[in-house]
Amino acid sequence: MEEAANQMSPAVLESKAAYDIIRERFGDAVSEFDANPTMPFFEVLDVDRWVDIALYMRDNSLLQFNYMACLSGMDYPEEEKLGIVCNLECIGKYAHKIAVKVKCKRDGGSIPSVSCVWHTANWHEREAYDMYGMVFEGHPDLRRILCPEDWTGYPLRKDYQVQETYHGIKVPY
Amino acid sequence: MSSSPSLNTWSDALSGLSIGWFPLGLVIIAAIPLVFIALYALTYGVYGERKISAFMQDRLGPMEVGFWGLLQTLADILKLLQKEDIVPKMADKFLFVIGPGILFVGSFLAFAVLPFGPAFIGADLNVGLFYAVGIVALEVVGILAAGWGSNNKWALYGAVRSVAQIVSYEIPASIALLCAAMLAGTLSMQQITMMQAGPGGFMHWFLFTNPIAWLPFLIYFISSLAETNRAPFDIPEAESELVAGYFTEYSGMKFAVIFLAEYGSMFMVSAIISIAFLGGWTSPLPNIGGLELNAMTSGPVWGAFWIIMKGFFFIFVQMWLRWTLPRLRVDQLMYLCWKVLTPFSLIAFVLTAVWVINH
Amino acid sequence: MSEYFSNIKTSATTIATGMAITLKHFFNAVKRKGDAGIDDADYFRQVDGLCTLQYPREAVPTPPHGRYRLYCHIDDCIGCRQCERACPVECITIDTIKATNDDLAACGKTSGGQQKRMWVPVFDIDIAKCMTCGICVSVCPTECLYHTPVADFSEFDVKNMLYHFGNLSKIEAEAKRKKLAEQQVQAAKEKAAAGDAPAAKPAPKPKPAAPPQE
Amino acid sequence: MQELGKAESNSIRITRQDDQRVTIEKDLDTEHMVLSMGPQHPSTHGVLRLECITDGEVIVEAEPYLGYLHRCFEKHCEKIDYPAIVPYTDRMDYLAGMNSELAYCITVEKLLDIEIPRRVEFIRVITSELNRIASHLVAIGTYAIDLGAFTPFLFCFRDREHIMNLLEWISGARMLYNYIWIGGVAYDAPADFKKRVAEFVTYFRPKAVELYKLLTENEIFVKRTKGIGIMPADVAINFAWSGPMLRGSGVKWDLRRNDPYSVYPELDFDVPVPDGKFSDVGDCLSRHLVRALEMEESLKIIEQCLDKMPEQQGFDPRAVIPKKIRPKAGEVYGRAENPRGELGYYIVSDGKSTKPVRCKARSSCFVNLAAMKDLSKGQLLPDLVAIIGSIDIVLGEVDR
Repeated sequence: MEEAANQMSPAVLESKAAYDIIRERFGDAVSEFDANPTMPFFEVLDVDRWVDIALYMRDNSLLQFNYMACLSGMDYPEEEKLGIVCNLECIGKYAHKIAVKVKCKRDGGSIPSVSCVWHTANWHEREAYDMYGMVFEGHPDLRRILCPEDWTGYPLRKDYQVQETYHGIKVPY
Repeated sequence: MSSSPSLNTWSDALSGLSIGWFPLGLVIIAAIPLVFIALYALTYGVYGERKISAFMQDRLGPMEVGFWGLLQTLADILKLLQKEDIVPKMADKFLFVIGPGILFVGSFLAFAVLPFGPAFIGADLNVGLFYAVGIVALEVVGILAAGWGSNNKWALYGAVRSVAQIVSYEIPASIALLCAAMLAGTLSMQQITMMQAGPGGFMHWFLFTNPIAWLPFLIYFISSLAETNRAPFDIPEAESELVAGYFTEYSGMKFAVIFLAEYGSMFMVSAIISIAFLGGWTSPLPNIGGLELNAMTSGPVWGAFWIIMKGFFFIFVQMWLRWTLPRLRVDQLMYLCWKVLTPFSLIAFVLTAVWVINH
Repeated sequence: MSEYFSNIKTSATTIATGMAITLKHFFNAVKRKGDAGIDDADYFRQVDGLCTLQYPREAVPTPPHGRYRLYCHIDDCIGCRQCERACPVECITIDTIKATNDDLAACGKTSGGQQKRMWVPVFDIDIAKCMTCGICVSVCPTECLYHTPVADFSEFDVKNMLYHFGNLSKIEAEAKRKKLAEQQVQAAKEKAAAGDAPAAKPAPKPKPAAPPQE
Repeated sequence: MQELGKAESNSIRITRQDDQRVTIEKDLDTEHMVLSMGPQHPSTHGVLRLECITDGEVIVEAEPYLGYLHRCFEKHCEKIDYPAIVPYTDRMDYLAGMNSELAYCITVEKLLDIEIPRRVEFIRVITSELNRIASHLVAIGTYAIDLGAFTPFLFCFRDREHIMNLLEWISGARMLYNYIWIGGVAYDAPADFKKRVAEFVTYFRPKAVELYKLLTENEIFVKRTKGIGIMPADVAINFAWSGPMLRGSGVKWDLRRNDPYSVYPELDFDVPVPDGKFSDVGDCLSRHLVRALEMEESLKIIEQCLDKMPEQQGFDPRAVIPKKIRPKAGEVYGRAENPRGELGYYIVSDGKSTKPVRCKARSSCFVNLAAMKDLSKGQLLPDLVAIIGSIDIVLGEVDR
């Protein structure tokens, strides 16, 4: 473990330190820290506590993850899950950043919305819903954003079959 | 007026010309300004605008039709004539059709009282200035009719803004013109011009005889921009906000008519300001000693030349401003009118009155 | 009150500054920038004055490797299909027929001296789809694909945007295909008969390669 | 006096006077109007549609509708090889293609873990900074045109033309370059390139000053933008604004400084942040000002790069490009400072395929635009135009 920590780059170590604080507070609700060099992340195992974790991460004076750089939807077909990946970081006091993964069931799964924590998540979550179809509970305005309102299917799912026609227009090109 | 006798014989001769019972000369006298305006507005106003804007923006402008694109506007008019005349289905057809007509008539009616020379004047009314200011207000009706009749939200916005703007700016404009009227002691356009004629050329113009006249001059110029919907006051047709303002729905010849009305009224206000403050058709050149420059450059043809030149100068300034400045916001426009121009025009009015009394 | 007057003053001065700038440009309109290309030494010679050109008559010259219209010099194509695979928009369609050994001479060599082993009866570039990214050019091993500096190639019919570069006509392609099939059948027979003896075939008659279609 | 009731949001009031008379007061009937602004509107910068609920000229609410230019970038990426994605990134932010490519390439290079030749790094920085100037010129020019000033727009385009020529010279294309490749660049810079770029810098400096005098200092322009659409710094961070937008709100945050990539750590440049003297911090004018000042910083960067760029005869810029790009399994979030803000790519590789499993583009405009609804509340219609203009959206990037 010591050796592994020594090999980590300073940026990853910072993320690790931030993770340790979260782990201390939330214990088993979050997974082990994945200390890969390109994008260190942890996963939220207890999905219901995701908003609490998000709030804690934003408001704790030692964490202050006030900037959500990105929220991407993801499809994990082999795990039968959909998920989101949030890239969080702090603007101002600290320079640490970390990624958080939240996963839900593939069919009818839902993830609590963090658009109340980071306003920017609003549109990102709409986009994730648009592309993957997971529901964000508590989202103020969960509509499709890039695709037309009446589009069928969720295009970025790996098993997506494109519809044949849309309003009489042939879709597959 | 040294040239008056010859002038009068010239114009008398012309007005006496007739074919049988038909007073051809009178018709010609009345028609000359209109023909000029039509020619100007149709071709060279628009062409000038395009070329001036192009040169200010390091562009070439129209180059293809005719030498240096001189016939471009004619080509455009031809194109517009050929276009289908579209009336939107949901539009109020009567208002939609009558709108551009009122606009056009409104902007060209004022030309009746503009003296284009000692003899070229449609009607030398003794209330010429009053008439000119009043008839411009007719445009408001046209704009409102066009905007409301289009049944388009953008057009409605444009029309409402335009009405608010034109009606507001009438006030400083009229007060500023009143200063000129006070200096001249008459409302007749021709007489106002006569008052500013003399061997000294530009020395007799109100702008230079009077130490305060620059203020009403400036105020009227700014207000006239607003009244003709020119930048920076082109809020009613604010392209980037309201698509095209009150003429969003117009196409073809109706659009051309609105366009021509705009250029017509541009020239009209330029002519009014030249008459009120810059001596109208009088020559700017003074007699210097034995060199009788003023006498040499006065006369009916010269008169028309000078007023057209003065008009063109102001049109150039209007275009120059348009291609330099951003657009004001609606509330800033009103601020400028009610809190800057109107108080200053009242001050100018009082000062002019004091000056007139003391002289 | 002082703010009121200072506002008027700044407005007047800034407007005057702006008008001075535009007037300067107005008077500079007697000069023109000209059509110097970017690789001309005196490209920045004339910085004031009019900068637009009257396009069909005056044009800025295109720089050396400007990417405009994709062109295939089919004589050099070895039918490796790398461009077809690399193209992100799938605008290249290639069909190849393996040249029989006796045809190799007729198939010819590339200008680089490489022996061509494929007939390319179909080499279509849908120039309407092409996004001139140049990836195909970069993967082409014989540099037979390149961009020409033709910028204007609009067409009234979108079908005309499909450029055919193939070097065989349909009938010829059919003949070649048949021949190849026959030979393969024969080779298979021989193989079955004589274990893995190398397939050496007699040459019937060489066919001249069709001129590339523009 | 006793109030008995109200109806229709206070427009009708029923009150009982002291002398037991019941009066019914009714305000002038007004209705909100729904105004659909766009997708074809001169100042929505493309095909953004805003559904404005207006009360006269006042915007009660403006809801943006996107997707008119959605070209399935992310879906495409899952179907094509890593290098073939580069031309698609051009088409996202088509005004700053080089920067988009750079962001994508450094992300994939992070995943591949390869070392880039120094000369390539400098070429990349020069081209992307040139492109940043070009992009800011368009931003400023179109902002001017939104506010009714036509001439600055054409001056901007005149200067941008030179940049386009320079970039065409080096890359072969004027807007959609496909020049920065994973592991290198497509071509080496032409022999005279450095000289011409230096000439451009000397040419552009006075033109930028002229533009500043003509537009930014103009009182009407200042009046139109100062104090409009104010975004406080903490809200801006919460909205994850980035780039000139965030800096306009007074946060000194520039990825070139705060999350350095390429050779930026070696270069000396400022991150301009409005000081609140000329503009109110966080308003449209601040954002415009940041862009105007950033052009000068970009010029500085370019000058330094020209000095530092190593000269190599017969340099092969494609030398370290891997033959087959197949990154090891993993995921990465890489980003770069685009003219419009943080452009990030979240790329997941499964280690087997030459195609990404997932490639999400975190486009700066998309995120910046999300604040539109809150910014436009209670503003006038002309201010709405000023706000959209100051966000400087490129719909290609918003809709992807």
